[in-house]
Amino acid sequence: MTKLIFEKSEQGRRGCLLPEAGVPEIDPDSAIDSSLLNEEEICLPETSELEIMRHYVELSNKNHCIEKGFYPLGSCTMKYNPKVNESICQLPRFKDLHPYLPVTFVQGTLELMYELQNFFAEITGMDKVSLQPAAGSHGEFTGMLIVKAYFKNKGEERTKVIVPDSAHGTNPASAKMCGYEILEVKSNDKGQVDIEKLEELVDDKVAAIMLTNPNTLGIFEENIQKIAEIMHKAGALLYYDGANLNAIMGIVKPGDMGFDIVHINTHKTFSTPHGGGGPGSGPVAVKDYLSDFLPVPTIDFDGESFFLKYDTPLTIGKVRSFYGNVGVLLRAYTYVLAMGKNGLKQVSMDAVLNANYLKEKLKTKFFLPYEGLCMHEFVLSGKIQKEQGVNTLGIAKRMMDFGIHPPTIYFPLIVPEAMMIEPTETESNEILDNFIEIMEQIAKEIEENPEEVLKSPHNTPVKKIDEVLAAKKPNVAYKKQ
Amino acid sequence: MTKLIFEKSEQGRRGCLLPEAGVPEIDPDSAIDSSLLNEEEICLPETSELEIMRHYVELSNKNHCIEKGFYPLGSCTMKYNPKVNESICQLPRFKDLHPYLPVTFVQGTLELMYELQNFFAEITGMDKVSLQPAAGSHGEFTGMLIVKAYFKNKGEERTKVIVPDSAHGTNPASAKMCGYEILEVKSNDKGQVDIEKLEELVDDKVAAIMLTNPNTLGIFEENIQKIAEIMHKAGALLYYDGANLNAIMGIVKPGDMGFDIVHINTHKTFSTPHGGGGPGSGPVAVKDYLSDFLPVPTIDFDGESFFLKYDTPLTIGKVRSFYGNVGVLLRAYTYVLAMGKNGLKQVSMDAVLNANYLKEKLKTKFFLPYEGLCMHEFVLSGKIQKEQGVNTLGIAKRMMDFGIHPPTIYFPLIVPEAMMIEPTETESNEILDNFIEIMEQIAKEIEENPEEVLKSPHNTPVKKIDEVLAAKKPNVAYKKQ
Amino acid sequence: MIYHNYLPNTDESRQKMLDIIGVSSQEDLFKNIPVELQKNTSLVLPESHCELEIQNRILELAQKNIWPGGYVSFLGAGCYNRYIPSVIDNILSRVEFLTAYTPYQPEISQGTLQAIYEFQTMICNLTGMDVSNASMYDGATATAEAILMSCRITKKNKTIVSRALNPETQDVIKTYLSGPDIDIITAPINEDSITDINNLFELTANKDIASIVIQVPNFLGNIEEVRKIEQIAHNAGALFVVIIDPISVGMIKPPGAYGADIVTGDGQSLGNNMMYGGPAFGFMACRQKHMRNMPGRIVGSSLDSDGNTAYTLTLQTREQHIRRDKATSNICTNHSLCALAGSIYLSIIGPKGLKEIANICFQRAHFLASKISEIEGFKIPHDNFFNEFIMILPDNLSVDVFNKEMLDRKIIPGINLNSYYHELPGAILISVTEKNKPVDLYLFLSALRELVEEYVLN
Amino acid sequence: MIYHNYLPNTDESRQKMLDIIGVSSQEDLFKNIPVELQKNTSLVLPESHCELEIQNRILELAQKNIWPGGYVSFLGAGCYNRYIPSVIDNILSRVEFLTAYTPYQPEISQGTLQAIYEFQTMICNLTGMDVSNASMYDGATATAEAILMSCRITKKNKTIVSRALNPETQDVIKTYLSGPDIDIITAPINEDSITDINNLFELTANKDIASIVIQVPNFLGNIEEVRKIEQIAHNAGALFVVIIDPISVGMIKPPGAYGADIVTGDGQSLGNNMMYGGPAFGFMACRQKHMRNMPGRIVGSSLDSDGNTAYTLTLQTREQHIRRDKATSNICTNHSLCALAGSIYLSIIGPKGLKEIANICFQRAHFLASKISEIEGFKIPHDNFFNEFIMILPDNLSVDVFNKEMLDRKIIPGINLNSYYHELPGAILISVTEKNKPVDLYLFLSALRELVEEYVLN
Ligand SMILES: Cc1ncc(COP(=O)(O)O)c(C=O)c1O
Ligand SMILES: Cc1ncc(COP(=O)(O)O)c(C=O)c1O
Repeated sequence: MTKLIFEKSEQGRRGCLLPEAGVPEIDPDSAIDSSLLNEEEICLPETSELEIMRHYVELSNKNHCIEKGFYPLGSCTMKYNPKVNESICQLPRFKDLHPYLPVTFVQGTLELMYELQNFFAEITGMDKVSLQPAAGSHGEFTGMLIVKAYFKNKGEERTKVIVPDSAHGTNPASAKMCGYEILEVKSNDKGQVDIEKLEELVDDKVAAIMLTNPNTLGIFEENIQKIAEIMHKAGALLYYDGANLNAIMGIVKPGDMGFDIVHINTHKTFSTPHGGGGPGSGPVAVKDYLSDFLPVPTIDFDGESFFLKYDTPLTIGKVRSFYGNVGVLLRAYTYVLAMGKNGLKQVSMDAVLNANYLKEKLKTKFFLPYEGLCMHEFVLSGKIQKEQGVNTLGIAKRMMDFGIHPPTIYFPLIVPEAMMIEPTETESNEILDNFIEIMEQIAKEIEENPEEVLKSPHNTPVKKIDEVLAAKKPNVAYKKQ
Repeated sequence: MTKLIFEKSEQGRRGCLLPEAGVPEIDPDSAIDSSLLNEEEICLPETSELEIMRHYVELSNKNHCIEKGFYPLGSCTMKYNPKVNESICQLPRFKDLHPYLPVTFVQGTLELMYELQNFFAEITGMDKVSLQPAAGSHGEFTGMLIVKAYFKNKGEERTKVIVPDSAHGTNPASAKMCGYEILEVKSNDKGQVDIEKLEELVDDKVAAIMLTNPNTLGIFEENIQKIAEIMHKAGALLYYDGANLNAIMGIVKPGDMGFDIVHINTHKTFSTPHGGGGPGSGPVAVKDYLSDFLPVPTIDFDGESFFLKYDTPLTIGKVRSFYGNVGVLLRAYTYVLAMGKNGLKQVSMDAVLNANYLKEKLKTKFFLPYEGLCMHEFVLSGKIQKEQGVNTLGIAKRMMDFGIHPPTIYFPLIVPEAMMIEPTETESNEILDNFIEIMEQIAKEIEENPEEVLKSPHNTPVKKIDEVLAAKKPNVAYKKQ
Repeated sequence: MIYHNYLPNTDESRQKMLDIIGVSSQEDLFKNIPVELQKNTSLVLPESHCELEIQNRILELAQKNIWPGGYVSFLGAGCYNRYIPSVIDNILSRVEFLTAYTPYQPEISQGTLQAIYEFQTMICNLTGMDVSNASMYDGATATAEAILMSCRITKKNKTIVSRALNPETQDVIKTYLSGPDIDIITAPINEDSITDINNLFELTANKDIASIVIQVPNFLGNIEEVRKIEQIAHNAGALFVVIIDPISVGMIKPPGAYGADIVTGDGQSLGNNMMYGGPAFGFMACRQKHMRNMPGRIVGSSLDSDGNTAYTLTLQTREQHIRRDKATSNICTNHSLCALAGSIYLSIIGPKGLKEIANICFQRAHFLASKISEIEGFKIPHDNFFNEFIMILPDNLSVDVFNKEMLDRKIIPGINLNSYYHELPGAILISVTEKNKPVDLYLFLSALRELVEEYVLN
Repeated sequence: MIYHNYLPNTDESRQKMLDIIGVSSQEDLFKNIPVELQKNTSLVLPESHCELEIQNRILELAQKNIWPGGYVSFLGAGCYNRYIPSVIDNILSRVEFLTAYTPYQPEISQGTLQAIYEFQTMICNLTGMDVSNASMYDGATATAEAILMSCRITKKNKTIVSRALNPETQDVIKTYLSGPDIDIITAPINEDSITDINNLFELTANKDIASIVIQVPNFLGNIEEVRKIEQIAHNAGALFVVIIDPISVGMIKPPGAYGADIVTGDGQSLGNNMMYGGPAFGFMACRQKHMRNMPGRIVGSSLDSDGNTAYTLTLQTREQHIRRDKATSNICTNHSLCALAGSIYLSIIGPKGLKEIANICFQRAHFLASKISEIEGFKIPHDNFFNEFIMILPDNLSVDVFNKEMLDRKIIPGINLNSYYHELPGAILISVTEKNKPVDLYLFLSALRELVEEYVLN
């Protein structure tokens, strides 16, 4: 157990020193209402620099991370995050730039962003890109605002958005943030959108459908062209959640499938580090006819130099401060360079290969609800094991004892006891085989002695955590005794 | 157990790619004797970048380090290594400089080195400094070569060097490298140089005495002035091993004690990281009358700009390539700035305070061979515990189970079962009290159940290692089966 | 096939897996995808660059940016050039923090979880609130979400936003509120460049306002009449939402002390590089009673099965992955690593450091302002500011000429306020931080004096 | 008293400890030191700088250095501008490697120990030797120590050193051998700028030579007649000591293949920054039979009490802390972290990468040389080189003028060889690495052509 940094505090200790103001000083109350001046000290830790280092080193050692072991967290694309991406962000010529510098001072950064817009347009098969959104969900929100602005401009009143029952929670939540009512479309027995059900839902009040393809089951929506036809015929748009883009780069483009808007998760597909929960970035790409609605500014080029283009009358406005998570975008840029056109295709091919291999091997011990080729991930059900006494949560906890991060569990919601496994292309065959062995061993342990398995995890920094207690008696900030 | 990186190799895998030559290529044998061309591949690992990261992250986690816990390794001054020192070394304007650049291109680096020479001269009370030596021992070697050159220039043939029996092994070894015969002078019952014995040894064949003060027992040589008088009267010089400089900064200067040559261990006193065994640096400072013998080049200033001074006719020559471990010196420089004149004095005062506190507390359970105030470190003997069945090695191994790095053990040689404890000034009182508790607990465990203690360590990445086997059947490189 | 340092598969391993799967080529893995969609596959993108080539390309681009070390800058306006302790970089580069996902599995994520719990505590202490979430994208989106939250809580759908909010924040609010169709009323500013109280009072007459949103110090650098605004808000049954510069809390009371209900802000100042505007992080904190209306992730303390303290994501029924369209927000991935930088920063700075930094900024800014006001033609209209202030150029010195002259002198002056505030011609927003050394101030002053010589006195 | 971020003691903790010790002030702790020595205590040094002030000062100094990214450089001569994979920095900044001491306690140092064991293996494979130590300060000191070792082994005290060794290495050898009074005989070079075999043969006539030392490629870039020299050495009962550029092994056989007894070299090329000349590391490897005569630390594989493989420092009876003046060397702290950089580098580069890098250097260097030789007035005297070569300036273009003209064009040419080799007037040593892109070569060539226009043809 690591004490809180507050508990390590000792009055008077300094974590850093600061210079003198170095100018003649005035009394703050000569400028600021004295009743607003803060006489007291804010309660913050008082520690030495060494203590701070020790604290965070100790904390860090309690985390799993990609460099510690396999991380097959489905839908999250936990691929290797190359270290060259990190080094470039250390250059003062990138990191110390203020966003309001004259554009002539930052042509390098703008050129990079401009190129990256084009890379993303090409990969997704779209025409124009905004790099602004800060995450996938933020991209969805931006995209759905574009949908809204598009129909408003057309003078159509459309109030509903369709999402499949297998969709990620952010899809309905994002559409809702834009004021849409959500209609859920059921999946058929192949794990794909049920076309008949979809046709029933579609009318002239439907603004869009939000899909990810391959979907969250790791299955390619084979009827995507039909879906596009249905939606477009009804005057509605198709939104592509790019969380699963890692499956199809250089293979098929969302733009060709009929999507009108796409967001990209650079922190999944383009190897930018997830940082324990961000920052990521969620660029949005659209077809030409939607480009007038993109947030401002976009990065543009006038033949001589790069500039911030604000002149977009129909824009939805700004979705965040400044121009995007530039530090994240730098990393995505170097990743695209590193892989190049053929490399990106190989990424998808290897991601899909690794997933299918694991699926073939694991389906003998675990229930596979949807047969057939998968894409970059697949979903198993722990229902056999649940009958034997260990549910999917129990399997997940046991996996930790082997130094493996569990897959995404209980998602998508349509598979009971779901385990969503995404190996990614950056894992070697040795790692996959090791994982298979571990999974087989766990299956065997469950057959033989389920109670023992339920005591897991054993080798983790803390044991199983009481989540109910946490929610019932919320303690969300430390209060000094 | 971590497999060797060689064992993780898989033919064809790449850890990086490289560009094309990009020029018309010729056949190497058109230039180079074809019988010398290497047809085969050198046996090196073939791994992916992720695998390499995982390998070294895993290895790193098997190390103790300052940021993981207390590191009271006597004589090594394992103080906190500030992180600002590391960042400055990342600046391209420092790290990417070739040593043969015109000096006008590198005035910043030269100015820094010049200032640092002056800082070291001031702190040691000497006149001129060479930053070249790469480590403490290298500094000793350089210093003793200066001694040799000095007497050669004077036309005196002196063949012997005196070192105390408490001296560090590098002292006699360095003198020997310079062709000197070593005379050992005994310590008296106060743990200090026995003056009478010294007088017996001194004659006109003695070139120098090598001392560290405080000595390796952590005791200040009270008769240092007398010693200097004896040596100087005999025409010999005094060499100061700066390993223990952390005890006396701003308190007393080696130059004032009568020393003629001093080396500094920046990786001890000046907070440069030890890196698991270097690189450090061992600048040498001398009195004016020895400055003509310093290695070339030194950094000099002509009133307008800084330059590399080679024009030193009596120089001992070069002791390494180029000008010194510049990367290490940058860190030492920022450390001196960080502490400043008063801070350095406080460093020594706190280092000595922490050591005396520990000594007072620990002497109740462990035998303290030399009573009285210590300086920045002190030496205990495990002889009580040895009689109870656990020798000092056993105590050391047990300490590891508490996350503490053991002190330096079995050194100095004149204390049986020695434990040389140096807390440094960067440790807090909580850490010291925690250490005291642990030591008391270990003492108690030894009283009660010595056999159990001998089974330690338990919580370490590997258990006690068979060192005899390692030396008997040396296996010092992996050979592919 | 392709060998690449990011792809450990070899031709052998690929073949082995294809055999097990029972297909004959990697292309066959995609046979469920309609063939006509796979026609346009080849990507028009650069060829694969090895790391050395990437380094070369990046160097090429870097050379097209300035070296900021060669300039003295007075740009602020929501993004600040501040001291960043080196410890932060060392910790953030540890892969254990860098490449972990959101801490869904608490047993192997205690590092991130405890760090967030500590972060939440620090934000509570900085804002004077009871509850903080784990971070938002930035200050602007945090504020927009705070308004949405205020509408949920009060069940009203109008908000009053001061015109003295950062214009970027105002823009983002507008965008965010366009979705659920919430009305934004912009409260005007008075001649002191603070929110006009009288006007505000009138705007709330109908008591249909969900929230009043102000910024302290406001975008123009000045301190608002927070207590009066608090009264107006609460009398009208509206929530009082305050946006702060966290550094200012070293001098100015936290909003909890003057009745704020929700506090937001941008954390870039807390240990994050400017990085041309992102990423940094937004924070949001509120009173206990509003906790379940908060957007975003929250970490709570609990116990593990051995009875030891352990941390976990909690109150997740607010969130999209559970509640889908009924969630308090769509936010999922937030800005955790930047928030970690913030935590480390605040641990290093500590209570005394925060006061000292605030004082340095305040003193240097006021010194500079007072010296500028002594220069003929330049005006400093207000002195009720913390570390940013308005400077009015002499009549015969246009903003464009001024900027050009200053840039020529390697000085980057503040932004032109006139493009946001038509009533402030010739107004420049000058920001002073602890990075502006006294000599930088003198450099700025002597540049102004030169311009006076050239443009005013002649 | 003093509060400082590197000093956790507070006034309270200091007082508490003083009370326990039983003295009344910190000054009293020093009462064993004669008072007259404590008079001159106050240090004439800068005041304490906080981190921000340090950053400012460092920026000031940095601005007095060039930004190397703005130049194309052909400097080599023992220190090389090479590709450094980013992984290295991330690993080296991990405090577990950075701030550990020498691995005296193996149970809690397995990270460093295994890394060194792997390093030793890589060096053995690169050199074709059986045993490597854990590293030396640099290539020059490693070579000097190799000569001392050769004297211990052969019990002779003369060594022959080729004049084509790096002059810095020659200087260091001279210094090192001045201690134990070992004679150095310098073997001359011939008109091909390689060691003169005939002369060497004569020098060994007396068979009193401990070692012959050559460098491959030699300092002038050329490949020595290694097999002939090996025969001369061994016929004379001398050890054959070879200094290599580790990168060259991607093209040229390791010295183990042509009979070397001891191999040394500098590891800067392997993942270490130039850093104005240090630190990098030296390596030394030898045949099994000479193992116990090696200087420096060696790590061996062993077993722990559970029977698992574990690593530890071994063969320590060679070392100073055990053998004191009878040790094989005085070396203690070596250059472990730089050697770790070398290990990581070699792991990343791998066998294929090493070949590729060597080939890039070779091809680009030869291309450049052949193009230079087409330019009127410039001469390339030899082509028996790997990646560094001699270029002779036209008669009417002095080295000084040449340098100035090139620097004006942002090109940093090679070093002036004439200051070391009087027989080579107008000779410049040009080094080409993988960092010299083809466009850099063209830049260099067009600069030469401009100079021809200006200085030769006119
Ligand atoms: C399918 C899917 N959509 C959307 C998201 C949301 O992306 P972000 O977390 O970047 O907001 C995720 C993230 O897990 C996802 O898996
Ligand atoms: C007293 C003393 N002298 C000399 C040295 C040698 O210094 P270095 O290891 O830097 O060569 C040491 C190192 O431990 C030491 O403690």
